[in-house]
Amino acid sequence: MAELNLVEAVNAALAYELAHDACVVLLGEDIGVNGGVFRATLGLQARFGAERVLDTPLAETAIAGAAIGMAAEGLKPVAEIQFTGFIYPALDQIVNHASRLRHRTRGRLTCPMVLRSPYGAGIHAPEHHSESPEALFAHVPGLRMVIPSSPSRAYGLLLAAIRDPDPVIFFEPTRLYRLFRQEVDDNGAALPLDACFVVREGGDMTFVSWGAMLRETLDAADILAGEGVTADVIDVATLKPLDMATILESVAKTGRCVIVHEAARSGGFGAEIAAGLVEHGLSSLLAPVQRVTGYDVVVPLARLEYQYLPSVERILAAARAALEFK
Amino acid sequence: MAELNLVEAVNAALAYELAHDACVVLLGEDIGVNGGVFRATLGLQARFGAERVLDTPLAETAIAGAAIGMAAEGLKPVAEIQFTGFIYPALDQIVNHASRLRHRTRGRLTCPMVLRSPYGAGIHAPEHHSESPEALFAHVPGLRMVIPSSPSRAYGLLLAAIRDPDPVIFFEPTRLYRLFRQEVDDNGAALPLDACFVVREGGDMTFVSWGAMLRETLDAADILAGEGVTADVIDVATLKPLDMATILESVAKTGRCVIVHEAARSGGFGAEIAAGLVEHGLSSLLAPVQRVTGYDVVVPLARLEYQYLPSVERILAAARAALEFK
Amino acid sequence: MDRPMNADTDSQNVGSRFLSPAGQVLQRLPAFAQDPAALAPLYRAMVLTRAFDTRAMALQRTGKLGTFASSLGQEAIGVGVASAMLFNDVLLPYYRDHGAQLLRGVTMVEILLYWGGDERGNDFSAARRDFPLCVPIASQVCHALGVAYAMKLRRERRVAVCLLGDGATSKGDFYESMNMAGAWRVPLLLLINNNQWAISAPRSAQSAARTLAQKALAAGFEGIQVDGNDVIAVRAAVQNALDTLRGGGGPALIEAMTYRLGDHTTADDATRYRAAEEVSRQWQFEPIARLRNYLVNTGAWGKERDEHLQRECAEQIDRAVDAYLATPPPAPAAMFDHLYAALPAALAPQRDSALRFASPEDKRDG
Amino acid sequence: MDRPMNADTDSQNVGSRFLSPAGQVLQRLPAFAQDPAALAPLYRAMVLTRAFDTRAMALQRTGKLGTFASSLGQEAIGVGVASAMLFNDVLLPYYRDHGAQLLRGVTMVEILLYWGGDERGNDFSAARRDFPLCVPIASQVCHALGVAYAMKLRRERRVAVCLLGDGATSKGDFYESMNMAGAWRVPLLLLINNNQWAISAPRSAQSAARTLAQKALAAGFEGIQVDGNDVIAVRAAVQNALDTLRGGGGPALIEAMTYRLGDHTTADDATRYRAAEEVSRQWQFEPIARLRNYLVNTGAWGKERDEHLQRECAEQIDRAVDAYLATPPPAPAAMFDHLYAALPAALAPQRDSALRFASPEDKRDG
Ligand SMILES: Cc1ncc(C[n+]2csc(CCOP(=O)(O)OP(=O)(O)O)c2C)c(N)n1
Ligand SMILES: Cc1ncc(C[n+]2csc(CCOP(=O)(O)OP(=O)(O)O)c2C)c(N)n1
Ligand SMILES: [Mg+2]
Ligand SMILES: [Mg+2]
Repeated sequence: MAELNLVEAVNAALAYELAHDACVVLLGEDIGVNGGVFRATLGLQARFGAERVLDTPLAETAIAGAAIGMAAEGLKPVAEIQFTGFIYPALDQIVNHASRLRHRTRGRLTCPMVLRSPYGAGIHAPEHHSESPEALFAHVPGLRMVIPSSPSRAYGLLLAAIRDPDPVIFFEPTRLYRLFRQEVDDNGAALPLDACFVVREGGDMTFVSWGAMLRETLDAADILAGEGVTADVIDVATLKPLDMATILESVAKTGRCVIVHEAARSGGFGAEIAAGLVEHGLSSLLAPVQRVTGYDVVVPLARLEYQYLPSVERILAAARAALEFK
Repeated sequence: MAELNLVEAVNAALAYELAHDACVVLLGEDIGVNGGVFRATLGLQARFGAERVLDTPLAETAIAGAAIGMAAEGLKPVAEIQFTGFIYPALDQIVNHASRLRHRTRGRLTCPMVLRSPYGAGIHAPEHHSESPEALFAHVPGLRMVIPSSPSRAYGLLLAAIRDPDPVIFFEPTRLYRLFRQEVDDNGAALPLDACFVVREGGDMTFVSWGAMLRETLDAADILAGEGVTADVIDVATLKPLDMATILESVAKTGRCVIVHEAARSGGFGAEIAAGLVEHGLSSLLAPVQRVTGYDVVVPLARLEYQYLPSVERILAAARAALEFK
Repeated sequence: MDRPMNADTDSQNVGSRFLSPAGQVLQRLPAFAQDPAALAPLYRAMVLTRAFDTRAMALQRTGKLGTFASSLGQEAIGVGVASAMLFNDVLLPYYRDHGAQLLRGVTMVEILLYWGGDERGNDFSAARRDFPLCVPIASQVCHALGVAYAMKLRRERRVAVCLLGDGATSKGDFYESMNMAGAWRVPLLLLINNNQWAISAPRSAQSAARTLAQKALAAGFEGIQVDGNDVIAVRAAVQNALDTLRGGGGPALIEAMTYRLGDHTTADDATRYRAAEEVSRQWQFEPIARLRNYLVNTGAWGKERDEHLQRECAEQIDRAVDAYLATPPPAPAAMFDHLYAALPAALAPQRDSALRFASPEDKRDG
Repeated sequence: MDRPMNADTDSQNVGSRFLSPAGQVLQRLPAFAQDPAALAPLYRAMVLTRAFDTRAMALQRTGKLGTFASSLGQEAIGVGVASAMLFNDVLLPYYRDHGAQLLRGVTMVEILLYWGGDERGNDFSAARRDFPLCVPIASQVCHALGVAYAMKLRRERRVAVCLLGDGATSKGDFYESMNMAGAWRVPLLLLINNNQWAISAPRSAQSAARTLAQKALAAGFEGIQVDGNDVIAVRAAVQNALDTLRGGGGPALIEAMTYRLGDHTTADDATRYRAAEEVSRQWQFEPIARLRNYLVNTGAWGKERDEHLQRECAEQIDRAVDAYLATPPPAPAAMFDHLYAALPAALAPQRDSALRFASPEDKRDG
């Protein structure tokens, strides 16, 4: 067992699968010699060759589309989009093709590809480097949308994503890449892609979150615990298809739910969870479901980005409102 | 006053604004000589010249991006994407630029453009011609997302969209283009872009819908009315920014709400409305909020598309469940 | 710099050509075409394609088929391309390429099912690795790049053949993939069906490039033009390109000059934007009469054989149409059952709902 | 076909050039450069750009600026371009173009604010119609097309000038816009800063095209190469192109051959992917020493003037840095107040929340 940070865990999962499955290839901008701008692919080209760890010209549409062609021909491509702000040119290929290839050919051609991308704000990066568009992908039938929130979940979920027979969008929170380390057993064990993770159990309320925001959410839960209030904390991890059952079960117990995500609120994926609660869990709700999210604004440049990001204070305020609601 | 169908109303609004504002230009594939594949721009090139009604090469990224440049330089471009299934290559320009130009330049440069696109299923069109991706745009800060559901609202909302100083995505339900006619006064009067329309009033429940699905929703309301159950029917019209106040007001009165949309359910815009209800209207809810939507699948080709689309039966079943809930 | 004119397929500027519009031999024929009798299968395939087109249009007009894109006048392209490919190669067609598909072994029933609104039409019983028809313009070029890369990585001698229209050459997907293919030197043939129109946009409005072939220069390789109404020229150029690709040569691009004699699709009315004279003039150059004239001149073909062929095609098409019309609609559950390898738990209730509300009638209020 | 090599900016293949790397005159100088003294402003602008770059890097290293993209070695491009433009033209830069911006009247404080994470840096006090720096590669080319179209529609004699990198030429946005610009014959100049690298991707891996200039052929016009380390050559080519554009000529493309002497940005470490020798060799060709040598040879410049200029630049930069560092952060409400022309009612509660939870400290746990 090694102590890995999140980006090292990504690297370990990629290396494991490259070593164990000859069909796996990586492609993307600067992922080869340079090892990726975040070093997620460090050393992989040297180890597995430039034909399997492939530097591409600068063209996101072709990266995504070529991955679809590779996948249909039996490879298992893992494509990297350098930052999620540059993923939009890939969207057409993902929505109109990757998500549909199995369906439209009745399974004759399939698309076992992964599209990885560092995402989220909080590292004082330049413009267009702080986006959280997971809701766009979580709305597209035929995709899986996966977001790890820790090194060990990054390792296990990425392995699962590569092995999955269908296309998986895999967002890696840049803010967590080097924030902390965790024991990760590099044993090739995958995690399930159809389950939320209950990362803490409590009885008084339910927190639901994913990605980097799980940190602030857990901090808030800690503070509440110090006040004698215990919370379930759920890491959604796989947004699509969503394991709503686990969330409903928790809220059936607690009656109070706060959803925390970094993306803009309106039409964010938190809305889907809140909608699921009011559709299937209304009678157990003791308080309005609160969403603590990024505001419905463009993610500001560095000097205001932490005014945009949900803070522990905002989460606590929402939690208290939920707890105090009669 | 003339009896216009929806596509004629679109044409009338475009003609009105071309005639009254020299800054307005139209651009898109086949919109000139051919008058658009749905004839939405019929006769406009002949009347206003090929420099203002501009046939473009086949390139959606450049169409959207060029519109941004035109808008920043003081024109008011109205760009057409031939079908919404082909809008994804334009998304990068819309998300990364159109929606942000004002914000990132502190108002120095602005983007008063409209992106029109025929959308939705139900006309037995070929593959990729039946999409409803409004939720993607409704999640993007800085945009307006507008969908008319009748000729008169198409006319007034499109005028408002062209006059709006910010970028507006305007989806026109193809299924309604020629389905019915309505008196439309071609007087240049715009409708508000920040309000839902209560198209029918009742006391027992609330229907919320938009676009073509408003038809089935009204049919369902009719049937219920025949049974003595009266409903508010709300045409959302402008999904972003959302006039949640009108919806909350209605549900405060009725306590029961059914949301109907054509797009896939998961992460669809109905989720945002349901979330708004459970956040701000929980105490008035007498029943779970129901969503009647397209399934979370690829819109099927013609032979199954009406199995996919919400039917009056499905809406009625949801309404009855809401009404009977104790 | 001159604005390009919509090329007249009569002009000298149609690239490599073996048969004149009247069917005269213009230069030494390639090996495969030395024996006129050996050309009969190509002729047959073009005739079948046109007969199929005609029937499909009739089905559409009578409400028995959805929107359909005929390949009228462009039959030499699909036939020229597919006849030069090997079984194990991969075809990535666009929506006007059922001619090529037929030669690849896709059945008429499958093609009709697809245009009739049934995804089962894409589950080809043969040609299992070929891609289905592609509607989003030029998006298939990216897939072709990936397919070709996979072939190269595995050191196979297979090739990917991607078809696209003249309008498609304006799109970023085409260019990005062509550029990457050039940088990676993958076994990819791009074949442009330059039928002079993209719906109502004439070739001249699509790009100021003198030729579409020269667009390959932007990706570092050469493109060539061929007379796309001369099936011998198309096949020869494709065969030549595929030989080079199998030998490890980089990508290739062929611009086949032809003309869309029909409407864009059954949903289009081309009289709105182009002159009837232009179309009737172009009828002189169409590929089927051209090859027939040659074959008849050489004595390898005659009226009787032609009538027999027409009957044969009609019968084959009859059988396919019957089978198509007899195919019941897909079960509603099919919407769910092919989306993922296994149905996610989250979708099960929706699938149940679809079955509960499944309506037997096909509502068409649109 | 040969794979292109990463061009050595020493070689003969850098296109049009007036000064040798050593500052020798190679051909008759253009009119604007006849009087050496008239070149001093160009020299000054390049020196200022480099001094500004150096200071910005230092600010970044000490945590007072965000990620920054230096233009080290490429100063002749921004200066050559901007000095040939008229005030009313529109510049559409990418992120490495503060050199051009400075000449356009964008202030150093504004540039620092932008890279320091403050949108107010894009609210240029001068150059009000110029676009801000553009980060999504090649996306600005589409805007430039639209800007140029607006100029053409209004029968103005203005032009749009769009800068982009060698990597950007692989992207669909570049190609789609270039193609449309060719079809529409708009007054657009595309200027490629070919600094041989796109982060770690060398020019040779980016495209098999022998030159990037030839990519314009795909859009129906001609591209030219110039020595991008020779400010006279850049300015002459740009001036020439702009004259043509103002006269109604179609779009133009210039590939300026140069070299990125520094890291891609402050977040990059170029030693990971390129040899130190390559970089030190390229230092011989950089634009500032070249012009200085020429000016010194002609007697128009000397050591004292140079020292004076350095001091002058340092003082100007000092003042800008002070003003930048003294600028308080934007108010949290700014997130909301510039999004739409008027704040939508739906956003008012969120704005209130932002004000309520506004935290004075700048948390950086990342
Ligand atoms: C990305 C995209 N945009 C628009 C369309 C609508 N459309 C369908 S066919 C067509 C013209 C294509 O012309 P061309 O590539 O020349 O092929 P042809 O139909 O002439 O064979 C257009 C604009 C589409 N299918 N895909
Ligand atoms: C669409 C997009 N993809 C990826 C990136 C990340 N990125 C930033 S700069 C760069 C390389 C650009 O190279 P080039 O165009 O040659 O310009 P240079 O930096 O060399 O001046 C990349 C890949 C981006 N900004 N935009
Ligand atoms: Mg065509
Ligand atoms: Mg570069």
